[in-house]
Amino acid sequence: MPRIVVDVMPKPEILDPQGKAIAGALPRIGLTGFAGVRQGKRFELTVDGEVTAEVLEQARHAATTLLSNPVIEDVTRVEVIEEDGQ
Amino acid sequence: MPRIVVDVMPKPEILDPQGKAIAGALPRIGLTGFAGVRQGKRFELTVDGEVTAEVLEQARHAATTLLSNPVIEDVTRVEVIEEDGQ
Amino acid sequence: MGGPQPVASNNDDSPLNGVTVGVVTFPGSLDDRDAVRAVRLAGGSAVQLWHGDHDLHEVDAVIIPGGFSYGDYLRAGAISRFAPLMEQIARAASGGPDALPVLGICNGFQVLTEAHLLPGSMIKNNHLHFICRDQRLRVENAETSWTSAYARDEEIVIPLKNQDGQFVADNRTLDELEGEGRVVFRYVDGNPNGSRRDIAGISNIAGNVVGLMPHPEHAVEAGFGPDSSARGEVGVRGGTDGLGIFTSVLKKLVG
Amino acid sequence: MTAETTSRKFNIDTVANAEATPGQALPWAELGLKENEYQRVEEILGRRPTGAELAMYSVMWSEHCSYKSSKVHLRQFGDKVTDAMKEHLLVGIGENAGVVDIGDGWAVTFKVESHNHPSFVEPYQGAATGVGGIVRDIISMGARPVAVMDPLRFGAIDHPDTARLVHGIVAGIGGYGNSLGLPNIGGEVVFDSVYQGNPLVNALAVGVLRHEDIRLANASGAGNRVVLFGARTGGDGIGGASVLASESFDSSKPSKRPAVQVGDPFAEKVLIECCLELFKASVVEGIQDLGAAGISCATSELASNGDGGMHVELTNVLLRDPSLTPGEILMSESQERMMAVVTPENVGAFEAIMDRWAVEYSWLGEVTGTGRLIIEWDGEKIVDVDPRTVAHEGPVYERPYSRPAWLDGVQADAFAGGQPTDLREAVLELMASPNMCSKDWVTDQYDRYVQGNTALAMPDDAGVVRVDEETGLGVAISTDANGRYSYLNPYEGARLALAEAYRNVATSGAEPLAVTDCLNFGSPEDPEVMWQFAETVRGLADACQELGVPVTGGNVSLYNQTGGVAIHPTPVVGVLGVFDDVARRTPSGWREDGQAIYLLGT
Ligand SMILES: Nc1ncnc2c1ncn2[C@@H]1O[C@H](COP(=O)(O)OP(=O)(O)O)[C@@H](O)[C@H]1O
Repeated sequence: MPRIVVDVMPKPEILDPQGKAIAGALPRIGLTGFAGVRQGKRFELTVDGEVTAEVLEQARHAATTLLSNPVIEDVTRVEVIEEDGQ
Repeated sequence: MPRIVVDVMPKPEILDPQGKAIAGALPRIGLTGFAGVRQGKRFELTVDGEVTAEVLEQARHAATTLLSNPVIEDVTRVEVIEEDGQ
Repeated sequence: MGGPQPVASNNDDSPLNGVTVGVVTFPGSLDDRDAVRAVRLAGGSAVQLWHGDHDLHEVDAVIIPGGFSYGDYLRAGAISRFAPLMEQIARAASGGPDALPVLGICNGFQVLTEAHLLPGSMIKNNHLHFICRDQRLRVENAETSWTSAYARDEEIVIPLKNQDGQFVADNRTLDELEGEGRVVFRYVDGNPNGSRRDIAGISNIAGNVVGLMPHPEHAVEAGFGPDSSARGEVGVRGGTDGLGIFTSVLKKLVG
Repeated sequence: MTAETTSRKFNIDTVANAEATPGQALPWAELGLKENEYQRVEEILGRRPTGAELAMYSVMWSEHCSYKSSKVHLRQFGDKVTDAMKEHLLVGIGENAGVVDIGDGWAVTFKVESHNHPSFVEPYQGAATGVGGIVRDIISMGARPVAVMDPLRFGAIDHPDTARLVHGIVAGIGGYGNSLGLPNIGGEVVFDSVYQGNPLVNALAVGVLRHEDIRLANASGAGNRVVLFGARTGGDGIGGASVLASESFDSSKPSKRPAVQVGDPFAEKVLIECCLELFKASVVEGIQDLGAAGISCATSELASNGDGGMHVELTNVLLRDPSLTPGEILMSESQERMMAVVTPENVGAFEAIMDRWAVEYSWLGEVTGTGRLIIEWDGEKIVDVDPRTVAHEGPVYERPYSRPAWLDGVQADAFAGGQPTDLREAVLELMASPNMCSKDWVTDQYDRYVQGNTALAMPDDAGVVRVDEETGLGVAISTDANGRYSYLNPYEGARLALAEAYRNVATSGAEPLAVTDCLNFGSPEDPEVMWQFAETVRGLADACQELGVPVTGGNVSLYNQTGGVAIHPTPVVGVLGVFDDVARRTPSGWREDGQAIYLLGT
């Protein structure tokens, strides 16, 4: 079944304690190539049938109302993905 | 600065309580086009300098050892993204 | 920290003299001082161990306590597992029944699974909330280093408090755990978080490494424990069913 | 580690520049100052303020930080205190939190604060950072925090927005408090439509310390170093306000400023342990938490409470967002930060403790003997003020107040119904009502066991924690308020709130010793609200005198109103009592069959 992916990231100006904790841990396991980490969410919505314009609109609506908190997060992508694609 | 994105999703056979809760909530706000939802994580690692093969290898290593737990999760993508891209 | 900090000691002529249980503190550990108190109330001596140390300071057993190490923001226990001390613990804990006894409570259990010292993993509670309640458990294996003070199938009541307490593993692993008698604790009177097969705690094959989600160290002192006990009526906050976990390991250590 | 002081290029408004350009217009109104207030700033300085000075005065003279409308009334808490009432007080009103002697060399510090508006905007983070803020107040007194409580008020239970607020706020309080390892030992949950647009999120924290560990927020001893530690400074809490156009960037556009703060309980837990090590090793002279008004507040209060002045280089502040301007850095409300004063000999010991806990810090400057607070940006002077004028000598208003004309009507509107025909049915209905029913659905989301010293928590009327394991010495705390009583009669309502909390503590078996309060009201610019406020303070101060317990600290939250309609006056009162041995505590309710029942009182 086709899937729609929704990516949600903490707004850049907002503190991301999760990313901060990971960024602190990376050098301790010897990975020093990174200047920072942000942790967001990735949702995969499985579509029951064809991905019509209407379904895509529903996904966009879900993204901004339910899947993200607009006060602290941005929806960075709403997109249909191919089977086994990304 | 360039970023490497790492996507991590719950393994298909593992119950995803958050995805399930969202799937239950969608019809309540009138969104009925979806058969299921999975919630995963998206990490953005900012690279301090150029994305060399070695840095990409570090990101892959981080993805499988720290950013995901192979018992319950799959790394579905490790990829350089363009500035402002996805 | 220079060496380990002794924080509790038993009296001089006890057979337990010289036996010490180490309690690990990670940044974000919360129940470390409670675990130290539990060891003392069980009659033993405890020392605090620092996560960044490379030395176990010759402790005879280790407790990895509850809390939110590194905030548990990524996955519970995911970052702590890489602490230098964890390497020492992993090495000392392998090698059969006489290897170092290790107990992981709640976050400590999560650390043990992340470190692959115990199988499976913990995900969010099925109801998605933090839950704090007095929980009834059945002790299904009374032969581990940490459960010998109980009888097989004895029930106990100890507090449960967590957000990511749902134990999951694939069916093959679950069958293996059951088959080898490694399900040590099972939830009774209702599964509080959706854990597979009501599993609350498990052990490794040798039985020296045990992990459980509920908190025995919060049921060791009358007046500050749960309101109930599986052993009958107790006074206000009088439940001490968790004490046996700590006496078990002390008994094992003195032979 | 030290800050990378790559100085960023702003149109820095230096003191010299302010003197040279007296006519330059500044956005004082946008920053919330009134015209008379701005004029006072000019009088104090004898010139126009710089942009950075304006930022400091505007946040420090806000209602929230200066108590300008409430101060004249709050004085009664001090005026109506007798020497006998002060017997157990080690530190009274005015510091971050009061400190009460409980015997055997032990002391406790406790305080209740509000985080109402932020919790309406973003329930989870607003409530979480409310817990974080009150806990830092407790740490900054030198104490280990040992418990929290959370008196909450929400709108109607069936209103469409209530679920968002309730679930977010309860999860936020749990998420932060549970991660800090602080048992939640009580609180309140009240639903009433008057709180629909203004939920009340009050958070109380209590900490314990030895007498010799008391730390105060003052910077003394010229030559002592000033250090900022904990989280980095971001744009948090500055909001979208077009801050200080005069400080805009030369080139790139300024990035957005977040309107809400996000809490990092892990950072705070580490901060607690790290501060306790600092206290134990006696390496800090004075300490102050950073809450509202951030560095503006910490520098001016530390300097003002001390005996000299302070000199700070602002480019040394470690930033999360490198685009912040000096004024924004001074106003930022980023969470999980502390400021301390350290003697030069202790610098090494201080740094060792920071490194052990992996806490970031930067040395900002030093205590001076000049009596001035001087702040520089890359060596250029941008602030030169008498710190008292910022921290303690802000405006004070005697706002007009008058008894509402509608009050007689409301008071006369007595209950007219008769006896319910079916008593059993009526009792069941009462018990099932959202305000009376069991609060397990909330309290089960809070850890009440952690630390192993909780002797009573839900469902008891007072929370009890042990302080000393050897002797059983401990404390009881209860918080209470009844907005509906206060609406009908604010004087009596305040007295009732105190009486109820006092009774809850006394019936648990403890001796009540001290009071903290959080006064939640509408707009002080409305004379009727101001009257409610005045009556409440008068009632509470009188009742404290009658019962012989002093107010040791608290918080005022004004402007809780939507569309011109104020919430009910809601004074939340917390009473602290002491036990020689918590083993003697008495739980609420009957636990065993066969016990006799007596009804005491009138
Ligand atoms: N928000 C809260 N946080 C923690 N404890 C709470 C909260 N609300 C209620 N409680 C606790 O639940 C119990 C019952 O509360 P409540 O029904 O208000 O009692 P009462 O009506 O007797 O004052 C008390 O122990 C109280 O402290």
